[in-house]
Amino acid sequence: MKSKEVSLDAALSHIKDGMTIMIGGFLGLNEPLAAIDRLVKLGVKDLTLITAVNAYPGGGFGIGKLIENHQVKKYIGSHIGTCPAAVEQYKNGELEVEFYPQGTLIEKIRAGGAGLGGILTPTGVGTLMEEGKQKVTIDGKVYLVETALRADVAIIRGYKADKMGNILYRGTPNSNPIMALAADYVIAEVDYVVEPGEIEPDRVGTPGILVDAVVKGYGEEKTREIFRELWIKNKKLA
Amino acid sequence: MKSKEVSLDAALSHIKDGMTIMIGGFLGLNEPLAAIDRLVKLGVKDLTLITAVNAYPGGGFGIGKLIENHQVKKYIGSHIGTCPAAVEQYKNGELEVEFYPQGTLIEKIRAGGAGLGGILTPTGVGTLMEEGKQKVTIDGKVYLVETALRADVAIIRGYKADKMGNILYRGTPNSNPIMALAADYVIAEVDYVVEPGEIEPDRVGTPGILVDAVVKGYGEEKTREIFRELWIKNKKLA
Amino acid sequence: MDARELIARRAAQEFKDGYVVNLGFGIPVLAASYIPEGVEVILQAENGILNFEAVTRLGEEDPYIADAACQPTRILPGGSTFDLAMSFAIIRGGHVDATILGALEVDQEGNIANWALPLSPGKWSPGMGGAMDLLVGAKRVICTLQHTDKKGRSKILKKCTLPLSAAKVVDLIITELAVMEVTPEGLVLKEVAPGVSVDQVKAATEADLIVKGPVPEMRL
Amino acid sequence: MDARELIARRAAQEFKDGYVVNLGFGIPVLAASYIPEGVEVILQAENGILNFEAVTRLGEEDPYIADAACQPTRILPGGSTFDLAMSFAIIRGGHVDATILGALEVDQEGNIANWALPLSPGKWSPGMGGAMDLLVGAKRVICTLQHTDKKGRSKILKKCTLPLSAAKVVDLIITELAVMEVTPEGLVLKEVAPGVSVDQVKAATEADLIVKGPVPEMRL
Repeated sequence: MKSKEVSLDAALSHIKDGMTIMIGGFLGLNEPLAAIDRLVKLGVKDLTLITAVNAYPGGGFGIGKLIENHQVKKYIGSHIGTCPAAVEQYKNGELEVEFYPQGTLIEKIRAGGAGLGGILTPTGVGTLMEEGKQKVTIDGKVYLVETALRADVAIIRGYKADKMGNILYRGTPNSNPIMALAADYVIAEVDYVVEPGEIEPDRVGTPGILVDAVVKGYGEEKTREIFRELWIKNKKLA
Repeated sequence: MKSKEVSLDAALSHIKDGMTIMIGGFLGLNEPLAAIDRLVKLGVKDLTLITAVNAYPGGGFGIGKLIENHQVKKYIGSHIGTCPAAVEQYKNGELEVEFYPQGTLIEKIRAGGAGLGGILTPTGVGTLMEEGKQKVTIDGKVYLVETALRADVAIIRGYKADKMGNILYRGTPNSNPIMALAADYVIAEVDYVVEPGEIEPDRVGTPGILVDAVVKGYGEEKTREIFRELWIKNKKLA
Repeated sequence: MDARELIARRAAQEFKDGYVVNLGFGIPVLAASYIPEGVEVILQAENGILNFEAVTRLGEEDPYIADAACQPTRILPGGSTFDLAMSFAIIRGGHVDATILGALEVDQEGNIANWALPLSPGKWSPGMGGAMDLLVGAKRVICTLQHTDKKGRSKILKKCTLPLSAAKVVDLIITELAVMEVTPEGLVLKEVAPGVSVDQVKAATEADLIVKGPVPEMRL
Repeated sequence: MDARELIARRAAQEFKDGYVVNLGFGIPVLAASYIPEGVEVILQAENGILNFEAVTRLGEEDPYIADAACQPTRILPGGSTFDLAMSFAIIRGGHVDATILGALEVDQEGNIANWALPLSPGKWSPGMGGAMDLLVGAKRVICTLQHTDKKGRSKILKKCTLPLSAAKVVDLIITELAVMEVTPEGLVLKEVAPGVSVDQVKAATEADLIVKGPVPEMRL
């Protein structure tokens, strides 16, 4: 079995200008920070970016950097308020924004990965979310048809991966396990790469068959430093 | 925090004649065998039973006993061929059967637990599964509307539970984690009951808030004996 | 006691023992500080945790665990983490007993607007995050907000003017002046804040307020 | 070599290195015994496992792990277990490279019937299990079956007569007489079994068979 571990640049070479990419993480946490920093250096542009929520409050961190660096043409997510650059670019017309309720968004992505056409949700009925959408009535109750969403590339963040691409998550895995199903090419950034068999079958959060490339990120020690610094700066830890 | 551990009879007293119940497991494996055996003794009847597949091939085991004991009025699942009593009762009109493709069934249950009205699936288009169902077309492709499914009571099988109801699964958890979301009253049969905090947060497969009652099943040792005997009898082990 | 504390203290009275609750940022989170003695609640955060508390001391943080505001967080015994699909299955599926959320506007039909302020024509910000799902899925929706905006205009309206987050979902409204319940007949004034008269509440409220007999003072 | 072994051996030639495959019961499972040297495949079973093998020795079984037929099963290094929703997300979502399934009937348009035999009027048995999702979701659908039924009637038809499992999904049909490919033009005869002539295949087949030039012997 050929190892799926590759260099960050080899993996990111699959991302081209104009592509749609999903990035896992939640306000920076369990986000593939090394891959994002490298993407900023590489400068691929005109991206459609799909994330559950936007950048760590205030920006300047994780996916916020991609937007600040003007690499994103369109953003699909549930919230932009934490990223001043996103709000500014949306206002001035540089950035297109498509909002979905977070629970709808994750189901759209799940549907995309699971071969479903979409889901029927009560969320958003009676709101602007209805615009341009089909509705289905079941037992007298109205639901919105929310269609499946996929990406060209997904970059997810795990804790450990084995060389067959099996991923073990740690803490709050948020959107990562769902996005792993929903892209044509899936890059998993992890802190540790281990041999097949070292992750217990019960602990695999994303089966290796879904992952195309495993890359080492900043590792656990640096991750601890990064968040300690971030949280001290933002007065969350004393 | 009050412990959710109760006796099997106290938990099963929530199941009344005529109710719809879901039972986790796959052809007997990770099925709540102790609860099923007790239900057979208790004799509640006219049940609508929802399972992913039917009994261990040949019957006489797990959910097969409920059908053989004529306690099931209607069966909802993907297959009955492994249970001779189910086929016979369906043929002679005693048992009503509603078939869904297994992947559709599990999504219907998931939708029921997740507050969705249903899902849109390509599975079954162009087959008898279309009968009586709404269809939705997205980008020219036709999908069946498969509506949400819930039960009055679900009986699931885990390996360990803590007293707050958090469940750790072992091996192939099959339908159990999905059914845990989709019933008004959820009974978890497990081999071990432990204190809160003894199951790592990362290992919880079903959060305790979804579980109403934790009951001890036959335990690990007896489970090993039961399957050894079953597999020897069926010439699977030598 | 300032308005925020008053609202948070009153909101905390809505917690019942064993409740699973999801709290919005600001006043709702503050309410957790005033949970009555003998009442234990389980906090749910939409990024995928149950049963947690904030970590504030350096060295105790875990860079793989945070709450929905990405604040350092500790899982309590009996807590769990899970992915976003599971988190919103819990939220939308009716497995959260109550949510307390802030609002920009709320109206007498139980409509609520809390995701969209006009940014430029046809553009709204900041987005709804998980609020729309919480509003539709939680068994009980409690809305906490200041009664009026900075210019003194009522935020308790006959009809919301901003884009809705959800239609007809609010059960209870708590402000620094009053507690109001959305009922099939309309908005019922249930309690007034200490030192506030029914007439003062009425004067500060654009919505039609139903007053049934004497109105008791706010429970705190 | 009997018909079953012949079909299984030919089906095994369809495995490619690294393929994720789901095998139906009977001949398809048998095909796993004939995987060519140098080819590694990852087995997926719909009850929720990837990368496993059968356990046959007493004492090595685990009563919490089985395959989709509830046979004792061992997870191989790099394998994993997961719930049914994930399993069918993998199946329906196009993450399985190939499925090999048996059939009652198959036709020249790629329709397949493999779930329903008439039990009594309007009633069918045994049910589809996971087959309908596999047929719709797997990237490549290979159908293995005996060419004719016990009465000698062709199971390779112009049009299926039994209830379909899925419409227009079959890519390749392998029988003890021939290998046939479903193409936009129709059913193309690709290979004939050793010692079998094109005319013999045609005679045993109700479907219209397209023959393009000389037909090579079955690769085994």
